Amino acid sequence: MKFWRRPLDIDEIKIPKGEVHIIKDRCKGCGFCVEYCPKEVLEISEEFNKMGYHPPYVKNPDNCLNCQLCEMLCPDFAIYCIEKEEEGIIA
Amino acid sequence: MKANPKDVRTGVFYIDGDVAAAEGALAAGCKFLGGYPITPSTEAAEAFARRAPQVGAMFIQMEDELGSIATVMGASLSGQKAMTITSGPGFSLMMETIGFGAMLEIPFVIINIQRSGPSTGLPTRTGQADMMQARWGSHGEYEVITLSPDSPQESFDFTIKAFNLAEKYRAPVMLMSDECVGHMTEKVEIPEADKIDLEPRRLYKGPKDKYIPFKPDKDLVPPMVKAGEGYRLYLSPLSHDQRGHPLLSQKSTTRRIVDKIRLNADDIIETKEDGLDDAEVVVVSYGITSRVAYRAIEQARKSGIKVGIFRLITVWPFPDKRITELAKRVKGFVVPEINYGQIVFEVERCVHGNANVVLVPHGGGWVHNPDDILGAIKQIMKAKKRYEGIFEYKTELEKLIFGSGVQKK
Amino acid sequence: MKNVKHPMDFYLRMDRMPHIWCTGCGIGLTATAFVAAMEKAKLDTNKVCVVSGIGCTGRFAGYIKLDSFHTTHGRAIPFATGLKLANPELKVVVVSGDGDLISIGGNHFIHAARRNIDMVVICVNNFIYAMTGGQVAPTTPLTAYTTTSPYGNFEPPSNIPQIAESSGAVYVARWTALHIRRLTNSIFEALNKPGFTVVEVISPCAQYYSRINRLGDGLDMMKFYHENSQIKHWEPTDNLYIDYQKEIIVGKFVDRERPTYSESYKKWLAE
Amino acid sequence: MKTNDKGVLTGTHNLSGNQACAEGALAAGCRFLSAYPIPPSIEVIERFTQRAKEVDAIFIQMEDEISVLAAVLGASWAGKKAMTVTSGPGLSLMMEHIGLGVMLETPCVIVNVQRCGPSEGIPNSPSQGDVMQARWGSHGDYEIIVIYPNSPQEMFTQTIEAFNLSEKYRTPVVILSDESLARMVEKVVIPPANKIILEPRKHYKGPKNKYLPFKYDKDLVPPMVNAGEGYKFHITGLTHDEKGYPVMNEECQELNVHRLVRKIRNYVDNITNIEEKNLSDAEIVVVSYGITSRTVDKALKQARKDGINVGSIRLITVWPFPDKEIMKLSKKVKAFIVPELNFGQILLEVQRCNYGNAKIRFVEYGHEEIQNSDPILNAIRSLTK
Repeated sequence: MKFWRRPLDIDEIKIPKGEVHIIKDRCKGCGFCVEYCPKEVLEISEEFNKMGYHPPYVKNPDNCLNCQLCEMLCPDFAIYCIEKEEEGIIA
Repeated sequence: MKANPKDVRTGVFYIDGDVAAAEGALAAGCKFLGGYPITPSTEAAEAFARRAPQVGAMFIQMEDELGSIATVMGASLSGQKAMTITSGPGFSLMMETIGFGAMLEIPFVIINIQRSGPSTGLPTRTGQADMMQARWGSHGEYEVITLSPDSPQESFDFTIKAFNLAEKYRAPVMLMSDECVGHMTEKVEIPEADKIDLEPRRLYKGPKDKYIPFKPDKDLVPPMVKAGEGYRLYLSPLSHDQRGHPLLSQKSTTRRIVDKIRLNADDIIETKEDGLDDAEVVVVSYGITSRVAYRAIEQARKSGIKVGIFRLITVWPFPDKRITELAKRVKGFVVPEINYGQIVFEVERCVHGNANVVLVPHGGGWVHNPDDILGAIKQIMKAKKRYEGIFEYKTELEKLIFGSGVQKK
Repeated sequence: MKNVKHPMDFYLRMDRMPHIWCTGCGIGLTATAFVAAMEKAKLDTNKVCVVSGIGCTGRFAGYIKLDSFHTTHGRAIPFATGLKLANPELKVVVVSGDGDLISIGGNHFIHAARRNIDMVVICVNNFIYAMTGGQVAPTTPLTAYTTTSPYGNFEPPSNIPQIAESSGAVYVARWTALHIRRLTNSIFEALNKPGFTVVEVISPCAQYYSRINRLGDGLDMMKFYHENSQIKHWEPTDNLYIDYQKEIIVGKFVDRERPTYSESYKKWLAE
Repeated sequence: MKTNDKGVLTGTHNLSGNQACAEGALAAGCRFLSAYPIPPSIEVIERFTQRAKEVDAIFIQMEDEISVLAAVLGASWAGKKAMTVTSGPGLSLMMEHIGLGVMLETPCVIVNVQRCGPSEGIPNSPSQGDVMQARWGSHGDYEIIVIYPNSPQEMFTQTIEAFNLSEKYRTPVVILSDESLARMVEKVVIPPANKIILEPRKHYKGPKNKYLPFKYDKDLVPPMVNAGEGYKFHITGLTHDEKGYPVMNEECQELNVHRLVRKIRNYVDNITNIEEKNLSDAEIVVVSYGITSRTVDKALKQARKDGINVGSIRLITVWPFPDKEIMKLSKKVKAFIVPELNFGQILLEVQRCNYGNAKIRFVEYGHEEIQNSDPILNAIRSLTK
């Protein structure tokens, strides 16, 4: 990330990293998570789940910042984020 | 009076019972439907809503069933033929206003597409458990007329019949259909308008200042006027005298409300009999169950048992006399119902202990297995003695759930 | 699948999943928001009851693992009233649809708000009766098609926040299903506020409302909300009518203090 | 279980039927009344609210009768004994929730002070026109218990009994009264609290995580828990399985309806409460219930003086109907007389259970002549001619 001025607390701020988990068989393929992921982590996959929908898959796992918007926007409780154990990258 | 050709969609159609009922209502000249969506009756309301503007009818979806039946009362008093369509829970909500309609002798039709109950039950599955409710559901004393169709064609025909009876007797008439008939798609022939006989409203014809709202004719039914014709009507659901003014005495019009149906019962009652001449066992059925019963009867006849069917087309008023008459010469009655015993009590009452009565109960959701009805027929043939009370036949389904073992009431 | 556990599973009846709501429906999102708000509020889950009426949203109670009641059409609020008054320790949440709460249950809605009975009412407004197959609802916008308004709706719709405010609700907010975090926050605030609190959730109905009106699927509806909803906190509630496919004003409109029914009752008896 | 002392107003009082009903409810431990004012039931509400403060009971006047019963069901699930009072039109509005009460197997008591119908009818006149409605009024198949006392004293005791039955069988119980009984003032003896026996709620006792809301015991009645006790249960008015979850199949529907019906029908003998008089040698039996039964005694005395062997049977529980007793009697006696303040409702039931054995004479009362025993006496005399 580029800054015009170097923020004073930049050493203390860590950008969190998230890990997206998809419970494929709960998904009904509405596409909300894919559409509204701010970092374009997800994409609809080609595979079918047991209900015949196309669940999303994690396309760009490294982009995830653990904002949990996908978790909140899932009507089927099929996706969730957990914070990665490892240290976030300092800008 | 004949139907108006504009209202009748003549032709042969492949439609379900709900839509057929809506077409029947339109053909009968119904110009007002106050409804509220409830599964499984919505198809009828939707069909009516689509066709309404074409024939100058009015459809309004009210905020609840209490509202929808009340609009029907108003619409009918303003001179239009009016009806509402509902199912079990909605029917329960309408109870208070049904009494209101009976009290003010407002002609109206309720189509009840029955579903499984009690309470919310199985909204998308069939049932016949509102039959007693139709007769006894509102407080106080009144009488109603109910019709029970068993096919989409009958849904159409009986809806017209219902309107005719409502106009003739100024009483609540109910078409007690069920989910199975409502959602069954079959051929329905809608005849030409001049083949459909309609009962016109009994309009008052005398001089304006002599009009007395509840002064009955010879058949105990008073003629009517429309609101807005200058009669300055006053109608009150309190017990009233012939003028419609509150009268605090039971000897008011209340007795006549009951009598006009009871004394005209022979004209109202319609039944269908098949193979009763030599029958030893009679299957009493109504609505969708009669279609299932035919299968059982076929099988029984094949195995040499003489069985006939007695089908109730008007369930209320109940054909007391005919059942009593039959009871004297048959061994027993089999009453299959999609409930745990309602009309069977009426049969038991009219039999006066002269024959056995076997109930084939069904909790609801599906129709009977014809084998159960056949089993009940055989049960009567086997019986050596008169049962104490109603014999409740244990169906295969009951055995499956609770194990076998005879249970008697 | 059995081993995977979603963090919200604690609040859900997992033996009933998947739920009945269609693809792209907003009721599931309301459930997510409710669960998230519950997590945040840290209430004693043994003391929270969910009451629903009939309809698509009526099934809400069946999926939330709290004491949950699926009652009759329109009567969720009076049932909840009984629960609350007979055991004031309970926190009662009514979640139901627009038809259930505003049409058949409209009278109860008004009177519970007037009495200021301590309950949270979450009204999922999808503009249509979806469970019965797409009939006109008290909230259906003008000109929208439904199966019982096949020539377009001509009845002006109800304005739920305005009804709530004028009847006496102490907290009124409206969000679309897309404003999930703000919605969660509003439910959280409502859970913590004593009195009759109302949160209206504008929800896509992908199977009936948008299909009959040819508005695309759930995602298209969400995109529409994204482009056409405006956050205006404290907007006077008489401006909140929703026109067909026009701007939707969302936000928190009312937050005020009134003594609740139970408080008044106690005070009255003490005197 | 004994009642708590505060609710029991031990002593001898002069109370009207309505007041006795309120006292009975309080003595039975009812602490929640929800109602909508409708004559002639208002005195119950008044009495209850006057006493509400001392016994810490809750009264709420809801916006209509529909919400009234919904609130009662809610209160019952929150653990309170709850009831409502109404009259004909109100009962008609409650019909949908009676069905919900039956389906959710919720103990509660509904008092219906009958007035003349149909519709508004005559608000301040006695009637017995709702007897069939109380049994059949809601849609779907169910059984219900209906009690009809005939004096303020009995109003008190039977209200307690109604609560006991509703807890025991987990079903709504309807108490029928009528305008005449409601406003009749008589001596009511309220016993000390330790003499009043109450049926406790059938509470679940097993481990918390094993609780299933509709897993029934041998008597077909499932044990119950209250909201807020941490069971996190779900109940629905849809056809449900043991867990209380909706299930859409034939077996489940059969199981539900079967059990709802059988849990009453199988125990008819335990529930039925009838009062018999002079039946041993009776040739003519008067079958009566509620307010009309009060005129019977005088007629019986007079008829006995005339040398006619008459007896009487009084239905205290009208539903479930005592089929067996009437059937047995019908073989013994020559005739039944059924006096009613309607156009023939229980008459139909007597006809049904009579099996053509005895003659049946209907005595139709008008509400003006309710104090008069002549119509019954005339019927008795006409049968002996």
